[in-house]
Amino acid sequence: MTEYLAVLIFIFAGVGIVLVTFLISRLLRPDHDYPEKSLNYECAEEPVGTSWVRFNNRFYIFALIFVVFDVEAVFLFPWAVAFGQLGLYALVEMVLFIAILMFGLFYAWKKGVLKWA
Amino acid sequence: MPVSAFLVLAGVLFAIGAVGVLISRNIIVLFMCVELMLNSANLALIAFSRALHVVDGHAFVFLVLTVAAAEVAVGLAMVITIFRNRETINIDRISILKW
Amino acid sequence: MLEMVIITLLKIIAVLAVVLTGCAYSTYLERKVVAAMQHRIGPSYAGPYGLLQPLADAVKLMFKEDIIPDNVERWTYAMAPAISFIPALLTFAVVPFGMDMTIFGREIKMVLSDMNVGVLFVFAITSMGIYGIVLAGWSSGSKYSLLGSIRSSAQMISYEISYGLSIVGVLFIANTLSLSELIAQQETILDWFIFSQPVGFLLYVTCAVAETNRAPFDLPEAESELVAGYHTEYSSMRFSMFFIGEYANMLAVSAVGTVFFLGGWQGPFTEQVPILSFVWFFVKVFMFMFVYIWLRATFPRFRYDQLMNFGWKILLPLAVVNTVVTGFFVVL
Amino acid sequence: MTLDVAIFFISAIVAVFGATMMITVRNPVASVLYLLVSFAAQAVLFIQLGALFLGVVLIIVYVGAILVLFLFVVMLLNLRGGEDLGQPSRPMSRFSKYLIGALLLVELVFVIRGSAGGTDQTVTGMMGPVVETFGSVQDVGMLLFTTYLYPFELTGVLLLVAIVGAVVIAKRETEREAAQKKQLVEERGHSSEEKVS
Repeated sequence: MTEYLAVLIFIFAGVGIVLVTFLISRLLRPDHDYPEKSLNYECAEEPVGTSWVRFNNRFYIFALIFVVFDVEAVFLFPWAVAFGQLGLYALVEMVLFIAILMFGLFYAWKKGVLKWA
Repeated sequence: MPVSAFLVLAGVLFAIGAVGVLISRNIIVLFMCVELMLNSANLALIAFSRALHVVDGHAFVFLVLTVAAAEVAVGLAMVITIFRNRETINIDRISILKW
Repeated sequence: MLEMVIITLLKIIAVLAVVLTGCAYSTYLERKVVAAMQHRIGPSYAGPYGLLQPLADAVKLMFKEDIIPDNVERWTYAMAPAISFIPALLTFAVVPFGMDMTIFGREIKMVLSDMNVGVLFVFAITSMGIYGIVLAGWSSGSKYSLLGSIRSSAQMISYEISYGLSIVGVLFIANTLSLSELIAQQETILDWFIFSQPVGFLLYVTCAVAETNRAPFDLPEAESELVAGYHTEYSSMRFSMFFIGEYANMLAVSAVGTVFFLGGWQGPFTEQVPILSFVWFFVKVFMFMFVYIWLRATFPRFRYDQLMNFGWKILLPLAVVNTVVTGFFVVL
Repeated sequence: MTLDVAIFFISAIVAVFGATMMITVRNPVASVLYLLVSFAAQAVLFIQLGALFLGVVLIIVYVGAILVLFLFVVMLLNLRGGEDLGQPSRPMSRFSKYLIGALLLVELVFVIRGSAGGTDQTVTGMMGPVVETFGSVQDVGMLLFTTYLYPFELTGVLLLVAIVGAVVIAKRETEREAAQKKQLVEERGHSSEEKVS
């Protein structure tokens, strides 16, 4: 538990550092704001339109396959650690598990959703 | 700390999730409420594990996490398709099964 | 109890000091090394050999005006730099900087938190690094930022899996998730996991470079098309938070890679002179950083489709195959 | 002991606060972030309950993957909280929804409190000490790959189904988009030719 408590304190220390630097900078920096300054940067032109564009859902497919494989990776960690006690038996069942998921990856591959056109 | 304190907390979180499902019209928030409810069940499982000194509950939690991931993956794919077809994330507008 | 709290606080201060100095001087190192590789001199005015350059940069950024565009989402815009910086810092909570030492009669571990799931912790923290980028891009209200952050986050998630899988091979051999345990198992140079896991090491380095959005995988920052990617709209200290965060990330993956594959603080004569373990550790991390900078000076930027294809169609299958093959070797 | 109580109450309050804010704010990105806060607090509770491994896994899977996916969808659809969510529901209907939630909560507490007539000390008593390795990766791993092997392999199939399902849904979408684009290009090409002639 103490190990985790130390991390918790460390998080607060990190937040503290960030806040302190922001505070110092706030005290030091100048502030001459005028309307043109608070426009979005667009290579010194007047911004055209908004950034409210919608993206291609190819990005989404990648995020989705990522979630599934992230779960797979999380399963692999206890497996790798318990491996010493389980031996070949564990290997076979994990190969099966990986094979099932790799089939999914290759399915996505064959369907062409992994291709970046 | 008594284990029941954790169980009550799990109950509170579950209830918040349930209320969220009922009052939310935004389909994405609705999904997040489902996740919250799933995780409150996880909290209860772990609390019981702790009370009974067995790790079986931990294995269940692992499986629940997987189910949650799969559910979100397919669910959000559907949300995207619905949004592109009907330009809405209001679940009251998505009342017919065919589009 | 009180003693433990004091020791922990001292450790936290030490870690923060080392990491922040490390970040500052990584920027100096990068500029000097790249300059040397391109037959330039690099920073040379501030202090001898320009050694005070990082300090000068920090002071300069402190004095810069903080410009917040009108159409940003205020809260997320303000938080994003901190969110991208703190996870980078957190990794160092579990990295052992040196061997256990006895100071004033107390056995002190040279690690802030020697948790037994340290590897998973590192993985968890790495996966949180994406938030700062996504939020910065989304809240800036600028096209460049949004494009840069979408690209960057897609790239990070594409390489994160391979990043995680590249170390599973090591875990097989070591059968532990504790970082200090991993180091203890790499006592002599031949025990280093780089020799039993060469493919894993290469995968790790590649994914680490991609995860930290560094050249040749620095598409999110592609100056020519995206200005500066997700932090286009940031200035002053907020910008420098992203900047420090990037270098802290590089240092973090270097330190973790050192622990996984290069034996951490292990090296000759550490038994006689325990303080030498720090030196070995920093030398190894420095080598890692040097490779980073070398890569930047050498390779041109990838094209986006190449990057995604490389991540999903080459690295991921390779990482999986490496894991399974290692498994077979360990069993037989 | 007091530290234990303090950690519990702070985490519990943060978890409940995050959850409540998640369902009340309009901006979906803020929703995701509040849920993140809630999950982080719950991870602390997991660790406090001795589930050291699962606390970290919760962060990896939920915060590192699932919430990122949510954030991605919000970004891809570019939802900024200004979407039309229809008329606000009538006060009665809203009240009844809260009432249902409250009743559910009361019932749950009742069940927990009343388990074995309130005499079951494993639940209502103080948590006893556990062995040092409780909840370690080895334990969970062993259990997962021996006793719960069958459910484990089934989750593999479930994940496969998730990939296939999502690919099919998104694939159709991509094809339609490509067709639209092609049509658009053809139309444009047509008009430009006309101009030339």
